[in-house]
Amino acid sequence: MSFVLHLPVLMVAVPIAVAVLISVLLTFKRNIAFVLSVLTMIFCLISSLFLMVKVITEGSFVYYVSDWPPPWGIEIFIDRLSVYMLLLIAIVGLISIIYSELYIKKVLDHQKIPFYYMLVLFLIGSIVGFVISGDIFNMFIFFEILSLSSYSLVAISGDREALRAGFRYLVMGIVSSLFILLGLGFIYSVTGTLNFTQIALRVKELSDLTVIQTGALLLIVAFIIEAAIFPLHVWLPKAHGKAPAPVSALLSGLVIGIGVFGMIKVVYYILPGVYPVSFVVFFRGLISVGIILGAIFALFENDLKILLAQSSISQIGFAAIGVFFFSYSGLMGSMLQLLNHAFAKSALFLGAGAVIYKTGFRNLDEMKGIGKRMPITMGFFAIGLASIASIPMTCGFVSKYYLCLAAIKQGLWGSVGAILLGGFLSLLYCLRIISCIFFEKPDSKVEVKEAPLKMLLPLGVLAFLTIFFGVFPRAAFVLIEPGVKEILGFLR
Amino acid sequence: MKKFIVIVLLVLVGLFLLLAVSKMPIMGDPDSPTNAIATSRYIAKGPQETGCNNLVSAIILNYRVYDTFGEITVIFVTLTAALAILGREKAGEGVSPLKVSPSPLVSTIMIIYIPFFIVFAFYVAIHGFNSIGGGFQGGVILASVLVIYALVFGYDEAVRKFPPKRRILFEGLAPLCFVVVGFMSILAGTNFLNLNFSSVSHFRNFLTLILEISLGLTSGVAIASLFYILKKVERE
Amino acid sequence: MLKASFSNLIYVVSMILFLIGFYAVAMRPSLIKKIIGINIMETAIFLFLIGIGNKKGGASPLVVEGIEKYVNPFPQAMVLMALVVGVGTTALALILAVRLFECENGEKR
Amino acid sequence: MFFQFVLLATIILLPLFGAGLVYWVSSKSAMLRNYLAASLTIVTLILTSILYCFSKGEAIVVGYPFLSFAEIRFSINPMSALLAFLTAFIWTAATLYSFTYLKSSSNQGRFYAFLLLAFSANLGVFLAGNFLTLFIFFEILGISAYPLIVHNEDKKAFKAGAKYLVMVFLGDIALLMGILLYCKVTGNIDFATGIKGTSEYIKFIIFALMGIGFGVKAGVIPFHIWLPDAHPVAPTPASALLSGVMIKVGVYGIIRSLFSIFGPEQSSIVVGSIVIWVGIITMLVAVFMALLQENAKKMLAYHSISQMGYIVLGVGCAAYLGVEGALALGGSMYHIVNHALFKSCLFLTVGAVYYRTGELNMYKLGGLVKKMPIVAFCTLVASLGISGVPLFNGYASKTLIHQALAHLGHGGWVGLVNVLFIVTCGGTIASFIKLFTLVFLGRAPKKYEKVKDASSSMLVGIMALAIMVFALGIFPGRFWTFFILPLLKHLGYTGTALSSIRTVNILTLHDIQSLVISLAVGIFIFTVGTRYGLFHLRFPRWFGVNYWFEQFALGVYFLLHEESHLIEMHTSRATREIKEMIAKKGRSTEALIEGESYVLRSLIFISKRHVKKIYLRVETYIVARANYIIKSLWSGFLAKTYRSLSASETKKEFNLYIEDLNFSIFLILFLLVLCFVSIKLIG
Repeated sequence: MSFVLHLPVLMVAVPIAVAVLISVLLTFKRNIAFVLSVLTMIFCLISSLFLMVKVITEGSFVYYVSDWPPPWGIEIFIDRLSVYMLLLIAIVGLISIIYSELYIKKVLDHQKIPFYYMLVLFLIGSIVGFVISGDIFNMFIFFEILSLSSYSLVAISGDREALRAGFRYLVMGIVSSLFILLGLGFIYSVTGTLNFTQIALRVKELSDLTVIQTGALLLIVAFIIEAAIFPLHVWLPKAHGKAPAPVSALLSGLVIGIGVFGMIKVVYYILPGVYPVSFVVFFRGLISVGIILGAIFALFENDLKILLAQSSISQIGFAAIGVFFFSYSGLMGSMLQLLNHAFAKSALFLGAGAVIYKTGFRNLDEMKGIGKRMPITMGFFAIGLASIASIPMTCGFVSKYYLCLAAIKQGLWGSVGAILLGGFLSLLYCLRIISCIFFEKPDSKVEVKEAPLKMLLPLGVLAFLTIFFGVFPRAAFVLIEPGVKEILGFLR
Repeated sequence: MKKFIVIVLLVLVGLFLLLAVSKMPIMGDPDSPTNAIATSRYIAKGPQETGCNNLVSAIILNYRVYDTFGEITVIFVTLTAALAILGREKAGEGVSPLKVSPSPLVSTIMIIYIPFFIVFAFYVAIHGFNSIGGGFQGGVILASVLVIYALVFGYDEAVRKFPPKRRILFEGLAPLCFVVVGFMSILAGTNFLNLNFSSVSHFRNFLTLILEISLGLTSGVAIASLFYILKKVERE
Repeated sequence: MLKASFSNLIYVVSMILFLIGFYAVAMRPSLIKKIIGINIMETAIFLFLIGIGNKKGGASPLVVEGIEKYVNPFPQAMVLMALVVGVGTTALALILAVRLFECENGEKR
Repeated sequence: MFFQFVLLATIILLPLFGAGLVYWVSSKSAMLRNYLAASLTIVTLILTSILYCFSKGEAIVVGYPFLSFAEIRFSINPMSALLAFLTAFIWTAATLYSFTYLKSSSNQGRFYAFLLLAFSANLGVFLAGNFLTLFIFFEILGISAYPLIVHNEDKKAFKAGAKYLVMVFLGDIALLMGILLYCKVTGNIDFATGIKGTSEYIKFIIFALMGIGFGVKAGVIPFHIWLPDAHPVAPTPASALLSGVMIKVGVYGIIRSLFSIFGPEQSSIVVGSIVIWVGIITMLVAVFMALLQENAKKMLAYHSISQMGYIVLGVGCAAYLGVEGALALGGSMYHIVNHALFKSCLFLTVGAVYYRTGELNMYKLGGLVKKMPIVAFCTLVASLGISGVPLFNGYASKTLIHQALAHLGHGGWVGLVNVLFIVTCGGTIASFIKLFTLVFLGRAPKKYEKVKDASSSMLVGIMALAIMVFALGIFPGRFWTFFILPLLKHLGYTGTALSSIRTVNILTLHDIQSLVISLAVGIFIFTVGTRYGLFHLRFPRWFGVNYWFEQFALGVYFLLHEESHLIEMHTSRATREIKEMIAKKGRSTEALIEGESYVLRSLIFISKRHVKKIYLRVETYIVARANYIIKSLWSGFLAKTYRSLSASETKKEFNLYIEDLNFSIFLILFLLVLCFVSIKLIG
């Protein structure tokens, strides 16, 4: 089983290498990009499954890249939560790549297609690198790759709106990565190391926390931008709405979730317990406002994809608020919400993409009664909506249940109100979409048929997973329950 | 009004940052945590463990070579993004020869100097082991050569001399080299990207050299490619 | 605070530089100037990092016989890598800005 | 144990997967779909009757692990088995009925699929073994009823459906909150017989939250507003199920939560009296509203609310009396069963009339007794049932609840409750005399010459229910001993409390007396009402709860929506109404009746036309003023913030884009400062 130890780092290296390989092979063969990326993602999926077995049986482990021990070399830190994230990444990545084939052919020029796959592979590789990294500077490097590939994926179609969205995302993203660099400088200056565990050890010996707090704050603000939490969500609606559908699925399902995971890393792994109460309260308030406002924005939006993007703001707020409860239930809810958002929101974007692929409709007004024309596609779409609206027997319900329970257990009534109101508003906008899609009488006389199987299958898998984890959430608990308990141990 | 608000906010941020700065250890203090840790290994054992007298090279090519791998990927991602958004430049299409032909003095000097520049670039790249220099620095010199060539002899001429097909291999060289070395180290039974996996110490130096050169080539050619691609837009 | 700041003058300067860059990003209407502002911020951080690695009387981290005291090489390596990353981000920003400029102008015609 | 688990799983999963199957089949063949739906419900009915055999002794609990501290748990006990059987029975009848009724309707596949889904969820609620499971199935039930309500897909249906869902979602939030608090207090979410060791205050809050959640579903006033809209617009089989079974889920939940929080021993007089008053107000107001309706289905919907009031009243008595309250609770449970039977039967008969004549307005029907004798007979049976006439089932349960009222004491408010109870009974009787005479007696209009009796598949459903109404009326004692007593035992009543009510005499002199009084009251109301046209009275809009809910929703909408065309809409509507009012001097017509929101109009109209005019003027003025203020606020500060925050579509210019970009950077800066401030505030 010793090869399993190398798998995390190979999950970073292989997608990147394959992407580079595609560019080299491009001169000989143009169509190879899709096949190679699917194979890579299958490799990632299989290795994350191996890793899952490994961490379940033997617990978390560290891996020294280049065999240099922590303060000098780079450490990779693989615990249950990161393996959990890896699984999500592999599944959603594989699904969106499979889905991309037809969609991208229709949306992009054929010269851009191989570059699209390359960028997606870079994105996947860098997300993996970011998640498993145990060193802040390494995290910064992968964060950069991640952001650069997301900016360019947003802007890839080259039309004006996409470019504007991409540029805005880029400016905010660069500022956020500079914050990481600055914060890392502060942390490095007082601890002398960039390794997570070592920093956590050194911080306990420090008498004055000002510098560390400044560093932590800069890191958190950077991840707030990346996770699109209110009020720094401004880049998100356009960026996710204007990108090609599979890209929106990846960005909305994974990348902003990765922002929250980055926050978890800062708050629990790197600098546990340096945050004053006022700061935590402030953050909870901020996120609560974001939850409600995002849902309200979504309620009055007409463009389906932008609506979904607006709802991402609200949904990612749910994931983020659990981080700042500092309790078992809160973190469980947060992790489950990441899962819910990865599957359900990806399914939604892919479903919206299927409609765009078949009809070119983007606005909700045009889609009246489309559920009657393409019932299976829209049925899967509805399952995604159900999960976003936290209807029982989908994983959205489980996550919000945990979050609410955590808030009630600590007596944080403001957060409870925000979560419940956010849930209610999500129900309302989901209802609006559903009643428009399924119950209104279709306007247009255009004959619309079911999406092709290659798009339907990925959607179906996501919908199935959403339901599966709603009915058997224990399947996810195998990884996250011990993982959450482990990182709560860091606080002490 | 807006200006005023932004300035006030910036001043506030600045005050908080200055507060943090004032609590930081005094600069240049030999006992500060950063220096203490660095001294204990990088400076004390660096040359023996990595074979590089240049400690910066030792860090980026051995202790933290994984970061360097990520970082060369950044360059490649940028290039990919440029290609995806702007498209590869095409030689000879819609050629408009330079409006002002280069002065013979400049062109002659350039023709004489360019080989030396290239040699210098490789020198800097290779010599990064033991003295000032390194792969990136060499790469930047290489890129500047390519850029100057385009500026002096015209864009089309440059693209004809260094066509995209030939550049592609160089652009992808470094990431592939890193991954191959990584695989080799895994196959040899050590961790990913361990350059010390062989007991023969020269082999380690050889690998470092290869990585250094590939870094130089890739960064140089990729930056030049970026320049060409941006230049293409300007022409259109 | 003032005294401590004075002894860490380079840090203070780099912070001010950082804020200047920030101002450019926040207020300048030109996209290119925004990108320049980003670069100023980057440079400020590099200065900051190099300052952290400084050691009084230390030689540059190039091992030569007879010298015992070297500055910390790690921030320098970090800056080197961040520099290259900065090149990448700047390039991408320029690419997007150029394309955006094209689009906006194309619309006007 | 394993057998029970399989049985339960089959009962709940069979309709669930059947729903998907039916949807799939419906695109292939309508015939096959109908057979499939029928056979699925019948098989489930048989399985639930098998289930009942296991429910005699201790509750059997099966489940599978779901969350880290709770499982999805089902329990087989007398209460849940009885209600599950009832559900399956009525569902079967309604499904059989709907084959003919929906023959020419579109989207039948969806209807049957969601009918089965709701069936599964309903069974799940009744068989749930803890609050989490209860909540899960409760919410699925609430959502799966939506497609049934909006089945016709017209504007009215959408409006009713939206109102229904909003109310149900709000209720769900309250319920979830209550359940989570329960979880916090007790540490688990199992049903219990009373929480121990917490203050009354917290217990009351938990019960209030849960009560609101379940009360919305049960249609308890003031959360009933969705019900009179939603039940009439649904297709008849669906409204029969909505009224007959689905709102029972709410009452079941109230009983469950009451007994889990307080239990029979720790009953609270305060809670009891609140519940009693809620029940009595519900039954009285709803019966009053029912009398004023012209639409037969709407009248039945109001009667459903009123009958829920009876049940809630019984539950309140049980809470008030504590250990002694077994009789009241038994009466309530009995009434749940009875109401399910006769109300479904009534909806189905009215639906049959509608199917043949295409008319729901009672005043336009008449003389159908000769054309549709069997339907008329069944309507009569069910009407007698709901009116509480001996030999029909309603009598027994109403009498039990009335007897329980007597245990509360005498004089004071109890006397008032007693009087109100009898008045309500009278109102119910009057209302059903009205229904029967208007629809079936009298002279038939000419266009209904060729009306035939309902088709056989409809009649099967109707008659099955009518027979049950009759059967339960003849053998109330058997039913009491076999079904209700084990149930009470399960809920935590112990030996002494139970032994005293082993046999109950429901034909005492006192009961007959009150029956006669209420009959007299009913006949009096009916005669006076028809003579003086009191049934056509309408109240002003602000009189109803609905109006305030709507105003609140509109206000929120104003606040949030930038382009409020609604202001113009609202003002123009008011002026139009004034014009209409002046134009028409006579009685109110259908044009003005839109639910209870346009209420009491005619009353004022008869007395003082000017008052009405001034009222509308003032209202228009105030609304316009308020809207103007809101709008000016909005278009100034709020709209700007909203637009810049939500990256709205209106900004096209590049300069504005740059402004947005600058704004986003400014936000980063702003947040940074806030964070720094917050971090330095204390620590």
